[in-house]
Amino acid sequence: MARKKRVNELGLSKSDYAGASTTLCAGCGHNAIIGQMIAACFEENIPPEKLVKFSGIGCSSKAPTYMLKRSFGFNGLHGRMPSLATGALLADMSLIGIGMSGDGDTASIGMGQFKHIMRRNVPLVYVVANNGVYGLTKGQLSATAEEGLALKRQGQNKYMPIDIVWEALVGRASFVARGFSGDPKQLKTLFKAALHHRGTAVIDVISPCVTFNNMDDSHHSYAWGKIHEVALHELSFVPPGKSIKVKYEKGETAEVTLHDGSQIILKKLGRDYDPNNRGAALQLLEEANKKNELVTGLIYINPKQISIFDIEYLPPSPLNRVPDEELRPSRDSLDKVNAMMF
Amino acid sequence: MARKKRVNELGLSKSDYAGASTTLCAGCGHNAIIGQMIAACFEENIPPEKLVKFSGIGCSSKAPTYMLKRSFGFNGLHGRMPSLATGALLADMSLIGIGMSGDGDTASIGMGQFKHIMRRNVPLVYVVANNGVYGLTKGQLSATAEEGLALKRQGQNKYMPIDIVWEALVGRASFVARGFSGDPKQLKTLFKAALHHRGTAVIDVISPCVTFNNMDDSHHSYAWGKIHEVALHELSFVPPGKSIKVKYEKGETAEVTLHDGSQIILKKLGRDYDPNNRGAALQLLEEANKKNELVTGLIYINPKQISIFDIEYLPPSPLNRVPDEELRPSRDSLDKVNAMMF
Amino acid sequence: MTEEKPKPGPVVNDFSITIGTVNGSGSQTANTTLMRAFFKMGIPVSGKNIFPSNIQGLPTWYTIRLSKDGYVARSETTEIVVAMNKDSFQEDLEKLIPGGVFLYADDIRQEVFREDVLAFPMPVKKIIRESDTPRKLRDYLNNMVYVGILAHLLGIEVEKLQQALDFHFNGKQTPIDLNMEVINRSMKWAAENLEHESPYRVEAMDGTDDYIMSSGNTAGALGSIYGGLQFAAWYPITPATGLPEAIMKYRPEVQTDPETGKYKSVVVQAEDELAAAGMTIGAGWAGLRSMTATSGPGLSLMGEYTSLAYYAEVPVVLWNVQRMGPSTGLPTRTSQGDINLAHYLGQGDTQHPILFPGSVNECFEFGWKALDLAEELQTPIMVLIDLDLGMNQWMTSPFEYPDTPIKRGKILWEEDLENLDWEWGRYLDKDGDGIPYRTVPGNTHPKSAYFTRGTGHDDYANYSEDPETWDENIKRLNRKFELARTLVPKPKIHRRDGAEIGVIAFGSTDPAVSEAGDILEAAGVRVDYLRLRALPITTEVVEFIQEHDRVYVVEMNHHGQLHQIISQDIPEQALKMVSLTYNTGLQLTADWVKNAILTEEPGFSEKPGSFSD
Amino acid sequence: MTEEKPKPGPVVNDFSITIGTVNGSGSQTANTTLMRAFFKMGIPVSGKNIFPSNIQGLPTWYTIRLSKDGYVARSETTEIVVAMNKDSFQEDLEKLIPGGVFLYADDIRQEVFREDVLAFPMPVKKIIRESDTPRKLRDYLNNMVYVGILAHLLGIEVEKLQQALDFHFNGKQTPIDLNMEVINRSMKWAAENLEHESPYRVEAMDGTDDYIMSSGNTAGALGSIYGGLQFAAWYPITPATGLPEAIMKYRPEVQTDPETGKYKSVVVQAEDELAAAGMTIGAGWAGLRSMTATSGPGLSLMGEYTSLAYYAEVPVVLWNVQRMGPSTGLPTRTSQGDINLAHYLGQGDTQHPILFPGSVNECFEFGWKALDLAEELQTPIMVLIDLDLGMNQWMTSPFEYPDTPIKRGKILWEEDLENLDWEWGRYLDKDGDGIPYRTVPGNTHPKSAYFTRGTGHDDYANYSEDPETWDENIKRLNRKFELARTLVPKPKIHRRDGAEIGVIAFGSTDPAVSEAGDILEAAGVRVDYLRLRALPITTEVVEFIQEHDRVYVVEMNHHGQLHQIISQDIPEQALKMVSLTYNTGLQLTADWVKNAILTEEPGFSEKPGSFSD
Ligand SMILES: Cc1ncc(C[n+]2csc(CCOP(=O)(O)OP(=O)(O)O)c2C)c(N)n1
Ligand SMILES: Cc1ncc(C[n+]2csc(CCOP(=O)(O)OP(=O)(O)O)c2C)c(N)n1
Ligand code: SF4
Ligand code: SF4
Ligand SMILES: [Mg+2]
Ligand SMILES: [Mg+2]
Repeated sequence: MARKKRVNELGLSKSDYAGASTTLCAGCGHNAIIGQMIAACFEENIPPEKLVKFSGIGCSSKAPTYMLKRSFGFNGLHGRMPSLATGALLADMSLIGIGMSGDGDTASIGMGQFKHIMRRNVPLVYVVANNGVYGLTKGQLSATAEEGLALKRQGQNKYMPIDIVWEALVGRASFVARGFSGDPKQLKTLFKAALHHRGTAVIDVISPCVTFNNMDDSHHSYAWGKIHEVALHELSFVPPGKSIKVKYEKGETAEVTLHDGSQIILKKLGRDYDPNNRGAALQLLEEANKKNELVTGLIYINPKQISIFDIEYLPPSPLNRVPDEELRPSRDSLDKVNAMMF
Repeated sequence: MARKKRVNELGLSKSDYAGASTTLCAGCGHNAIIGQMIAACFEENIPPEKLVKFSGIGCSSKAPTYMLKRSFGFNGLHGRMPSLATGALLADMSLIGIGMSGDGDTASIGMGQFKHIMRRNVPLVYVVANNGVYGLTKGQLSATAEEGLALKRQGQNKYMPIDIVWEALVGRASFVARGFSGDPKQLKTLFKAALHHRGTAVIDVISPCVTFNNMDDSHHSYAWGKIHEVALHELSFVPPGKSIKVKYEKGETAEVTLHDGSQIILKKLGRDYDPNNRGAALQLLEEANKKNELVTGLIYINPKQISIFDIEYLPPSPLNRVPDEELRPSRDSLDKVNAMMF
Repeated sequence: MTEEKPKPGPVVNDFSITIGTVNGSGSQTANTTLMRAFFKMGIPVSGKNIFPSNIQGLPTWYTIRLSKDGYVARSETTEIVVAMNKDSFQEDLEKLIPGGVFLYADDIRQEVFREDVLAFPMPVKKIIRESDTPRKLRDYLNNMVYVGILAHLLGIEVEKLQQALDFHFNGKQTPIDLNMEVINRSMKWAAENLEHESPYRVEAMDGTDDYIMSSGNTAGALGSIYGGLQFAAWYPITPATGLPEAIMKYRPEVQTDPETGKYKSVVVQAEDELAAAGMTIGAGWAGLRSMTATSGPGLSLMGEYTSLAYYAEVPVVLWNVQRMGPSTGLPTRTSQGDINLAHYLGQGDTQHPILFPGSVNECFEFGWKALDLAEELQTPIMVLIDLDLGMNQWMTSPFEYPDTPIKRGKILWEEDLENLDWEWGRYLDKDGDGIPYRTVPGNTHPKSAYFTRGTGHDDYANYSEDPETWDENIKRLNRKFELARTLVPKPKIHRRDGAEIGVIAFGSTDPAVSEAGDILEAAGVRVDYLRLRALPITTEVVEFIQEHDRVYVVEMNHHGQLHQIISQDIPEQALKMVSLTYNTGLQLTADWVKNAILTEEPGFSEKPGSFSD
Repeated sequence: MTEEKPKPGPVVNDFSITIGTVNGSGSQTANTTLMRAFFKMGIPVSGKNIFPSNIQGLPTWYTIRLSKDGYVARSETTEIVVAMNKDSFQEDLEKLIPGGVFLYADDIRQEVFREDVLAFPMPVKKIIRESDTPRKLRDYLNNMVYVGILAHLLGIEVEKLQQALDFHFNGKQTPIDLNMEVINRSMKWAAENLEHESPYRVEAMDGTDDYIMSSGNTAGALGSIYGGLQFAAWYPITPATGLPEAIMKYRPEVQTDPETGKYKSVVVQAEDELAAAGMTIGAGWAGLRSMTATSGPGLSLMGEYTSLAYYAEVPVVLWNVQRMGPSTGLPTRTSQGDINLAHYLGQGDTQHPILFPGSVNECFEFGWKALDLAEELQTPIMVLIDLDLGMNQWMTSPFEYPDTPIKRGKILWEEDLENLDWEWGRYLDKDGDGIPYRTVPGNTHPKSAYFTRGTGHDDYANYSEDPETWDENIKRLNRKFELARTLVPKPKIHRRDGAEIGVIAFGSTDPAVSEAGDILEAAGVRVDYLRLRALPITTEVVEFIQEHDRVYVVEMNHHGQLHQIISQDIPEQALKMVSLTYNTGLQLTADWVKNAILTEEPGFSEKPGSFSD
């Protein structure tokens, strides 16, 4: 790499975005997520102090420790990262939230909070590192495991899988994507777009657990993903104020413009796919699930969907910096209140 | 009514299916649900002793008290009826479970359990009495309330609604229907079919709260439902071993046969609709939601989907009647176990 | 239940009225109007709503006690009964003391089976029919009939009723007029038709000057707002719902930014209590003054998150408006049964300070103080009240503006970090008081960021499983708890000359216990009374117990939870303490307290009423 | 940490080995193989795994204690250290006693900075390279090298290692052979190359005859199965996961119906602990012998449902395999910090019996007894163990077949109801012992059905908000609790002639406390030892405390939770009790107990090691 590439526009090097060194298993899909998230934040020139990390509990939820050491982080409770993030992000709406979760964390114990953060459209890059298994507790079946998956000590999965993307779609998330740890390039672009999205950006990342669920025929393994991945489009991201570098043929691409003026460029691959159409996305998923296709890419986006930041009637400066004098209503107002009582 | 109609094939009268007298508000939609459930059980000749009632907490969840007094019932915790029912029903698989819930109960605090009972396909008639509001706690917005709904003391709903039917569809429930308390006839038929279904039968019943959310323009009011209801088909139900009474034109109807041989007859109304196609159902919902249509009827069914009763490796006779002698493994087997230890 | 025969005769400003109605019938308007009218006449008054967990159609009672001497506890006796509900007619009639007044709707076709009472049938339907009330509102206005008849019988000033209705309907003329019309008609009817005179009368006095009326929930909400509340997440649950609803109601009035017109706070209705806890803790962690309010079942669900907040040292306030448990219990009845739950909430060695407001006014005061304490101690602070204090309207002195500036505790911003001459660590006990310094997200100083977790960590917030590090950290947390002992509100002590025995109580039972003190004194037994206002107990509590021969701990739960907690905290005093518990869902009465104490006191032998051992 | 200088010299069957490795490297196989070989040689042995909350790559330790006298507690000293992990090399070396043996992998290029130890570098990589080990398995077999070298140094019988491997690999020849090959090669290398001799040796003895090895989790699972377990719902959580996993593992072996080939039980992995609790309670209600297993955070989440089960009187068993809290805490370290949580779990006045198995064998016994008790008392029964007892392998006498028939409590089926000469009501206390009769779904008798709720109800299960009815019912529930006092397992008491002081402990600390008793006796201090096996405390416990001048309550948590509970239960004895707590995440040692007691005892002045006040 050329020397000048080593700092970004803020003058920060990539190591300014690093975290503690990972203690995940060698080869764990989650490590790819960590790497691409670091790269996306670095390349997008986001000051680390403007990022806040949240997570639940699980190997996946340890990821925040291994990235962005200069950012605040909160490793909360199993399945209940969304509520934590909701409360915290309202304290300073200029911050960008990254939420790391796992499939157990989101689809089992966390299902309720997952659904409700989407309803509120809390701006958060919500990454589900989905390996179909409980890594940290050593290999139990998770709710996203495919029917029939057989794991050591657990036997066969007899229940139907929960599809995170599908759930996000009917949950009306304003940004729904799927990535694959074996496809880091696409992952990085998805992360970049999500970091610029004002709303809940759910990214379901198929992220193999090499220790407990990486058998070739497991739907969450590298081998399976490599074979079954169907990318919906080739993605590139144009930050706000920049212009598109590559020239495309007319009709070859579609653009989505985010609230801050940045753009996602979708280059057609095989099929025509419009990520603004939720009905089509639902149908696509149903078909893909039947055909065992691992559809990846930006599956749905609505950059205009109003977020909790817009909904709550808040002053523009961070709430957590309101000075003491302004926190307490005036003495006069209390007289008024007392008078309002009977 | 003619005298001979007053007992069913079991020689029971409808009052044998009644419960304590209702203490719900006069006109409450939930009262219609209670009435139709009583009628369905009575007409289907189900022995009350074979029915078990479950519920969460809410006005809706009080319903079990007001029906089927000769059946066991358990009024559990807010949002957590499904787990209770799952545990209890495995004790005697010959029982038919009826689960009563509300929209707050299912879509807010109960979202996780709602999703997971469907994954397991636990045979249960799962009725969500959906009024878009918290009745019992006096009128707070629920998660199914439409965007913009304004309630006294609560202000306007600013968040996106959760659609129970949509959630059930991607949750892969094997039976998904929507009814309306203002359409009791259809409701009764849906209940009958659900009582014969071996799997989780989710029935989202729009059931107006006359006290807190029955304004004409509220999406959960009688007035709104009357105007916006679009029935997918005209339903009738043929119990196992009976034959169809009415003759239909060819092509005019479709039939769905349930595991016990009973049949649901769907008579076409306006559009062609196939309740065996989940993808189409998803799309239908997206369109209906956009158009503010209240689609009712049997939206999806898969009578073949394997249920937890089939999955768990259980003996045919009720587990809760296993005699004491058989409960404890033999003395010999313990020697074997001790020998298995190091 | 009543043992002494009351003497009939003119009784002024010193009796109770029990009104039996059907819930959902609008009787609340009638009942609060009555109470407020008494209040405006200057008569000390209290009102208790005894209602079912239901929206419409079940029996509900409202008891109003007028007391010229200022006693506002529930009274065991009732001198006047208004029976509007056929289902509770008999029961209601039985409640009355001999010689009492029984008003009943004349369409209840049941026999007035007692002859020792003054019975007045009320032609409710007729009066309403003859009034201007539109047909569809008739059911709601029925109850105004007894207001009017009582006004005549007792001598309530009409303009005070008018004021009460003005307030209730927020000045909206149509409903006010409709109601007043029924009242006037009923008064007129009573004047013309009632033969007997009631022995009970009201007369204006000056017992409520400078008082206002409010509920504990409203006061708690306002107190929190005046404590600089910035974030509240909640999930509806009786009897706590009124607290966040009051925040939503009053915040536009007092918390609007004059420039932007925006509030400086967020209130989120969460999807359940687990999420409410998570949001509250997220906000507290990020530097907002943050709280939630719930009741027993909800607090149970908040246990795991509270354990995290305790260990990660996140300031948050949790209000628990107690109802009767276990389980769903009696959701609309009062109790003080969640003390253990709140004190120990969470797994592991958790322990939380609890504030016990004992009056509506104190709900306000502890509202802001709890937020201060939470940030000073960087830990969850519990505030426990109960349905009675939370939901009923009480007379109270007006809310007082906080007398200390807002305390934000040890928080470092950019410039603080810049000027530091020591190396900051999130959990470093620099000052030796157990309390570290914190930073919050948004702080752009490169040294400010740290990682928060519920797992073991060292002084610099790094992950650690080291045994000594763990142990040291837990010890520090417990030093904070000991520090809390010196910071929480001290008890209020009411002494009587020569008293050798003491009573400890807290919360909504204060009026009953105070009154019992007076009754006991009259009966020759002097008791000193300590009203506990917080846990952990302070030195004053220990001294109080030391000073007395016996100390009764009075509480509304079964196990005597406070008694247990104090006993284990000061085992050397444990044998002096006697646990007296009452736990029926009804509010405590002075009679019960008096009887319970006398039964235990050597030389007295009265039997207590309904004594929950 | 060690105060006395150990004497070097030949020490047989009485020393500890600490092995420092990297987790996820397969060291568990090596370590348990070593321990099992000692066991098969007849040497009393214990093994403790000290591991991180992580899957791969972080430091892990395993300590094996050999004790000819049968002491199986963790020892504070370690005589042999095996260092395989460069990250903990220094720390590991520091642990060793002077004169101890230090084996280390020779590719760790760090200085052996101590001169008072015998250091042996091990050519791990070289031996493996020269062995037949396939390339991809090399990393896993590295650890067999120290097994072989230790075998040579200590004199371990090779066939015992072989037996251990046979067992571990379930007879699968390939892995057994691969491992044995490395062991043999390493032994050979040691024999040829090691110059010094170890002062530590093992010799076959007969100290483990009739013993088996198992973990508490496995024993609890099996005990439950032999208690007729029919339903278990659970959610994965360390350190409890092993319990339900053992049910799944052993149930096909012993619970299969010979005719149908089907199990007579259901195990459901729930979506979280709230659901696990709900399912368990649903099943218990419907007449299945039902349980769940979790750890602190999960138990916190079960609070509301447990409160319902308590009030609705549903029999269920809740195992809590404790880990260190508060919050996520140290999820892979041991503690006894959830006693309060388990005892009071839920809102309102809840209180639950707790069983405290003190050995692996007792985990089995209390497994079935808990199910009996739950159905007899119709209430949730807690069983508390901890990570140490639950996850580590312990020597134990074989599991004993239950000596009493299954007790299903008061349950009525069709014919029972038919023959009843009184009117059954679900909550009617017919027998006066507080326990009513129940029916379960599926019962087709027309009188059998009733409605269960968490809200107030009368004897016939009808909804009720009546104050007296509520109070009576709560009193009945508390009578059941008093009855539990007579039904729970009584303590085990070990007396020494003339002892004036007593010690109370429970659970996994038993070996340390027992051993401390011997050490104290040798030091001239005689203690009687009561091992508590349940709450509420029984009369034996009260008598024990009465009989002694001072009673030390030893526990692994910070607040001395058991001490508090006993104190408040018998305040008249409270001042005699002294709370001794150790709470670092490591297992208790006899030395610690001895020191802690001597520090408190008049006339002794030793300082305790790591004393968690
Ligand atoms: C309340 C609670 N229950 C259980 C656990 C134990 N636990 C820790 S991580 C985990 C599952 C993690 O699975 P997943 O979210 O898929 O993450 P992965 O490790 O697979 O990345 C569980 C059950 C916990 N921490 N908290
Ligand atoms: C854990 C818990 N939180 C809150 C409550 C209070 N609560 C009772 S019913 C209810 C909502 C009921 O709404 P819904 O399910 O829609 O039923 P409806 O009354 O509208 O029929 C709530 C929040 C409770 N019972 N338990
Ligand atoms: S166990 Fe699985 S999920 Fe966890 S770090 Fe290892 S590979 Fe990743
Ligand atoms: S409040 Fe609403 S939901 Fe409840 S009973 Fe009344 S009408 Fe029905
Ligand atoms: Mg996973
Ligand atoms: Mg509702």
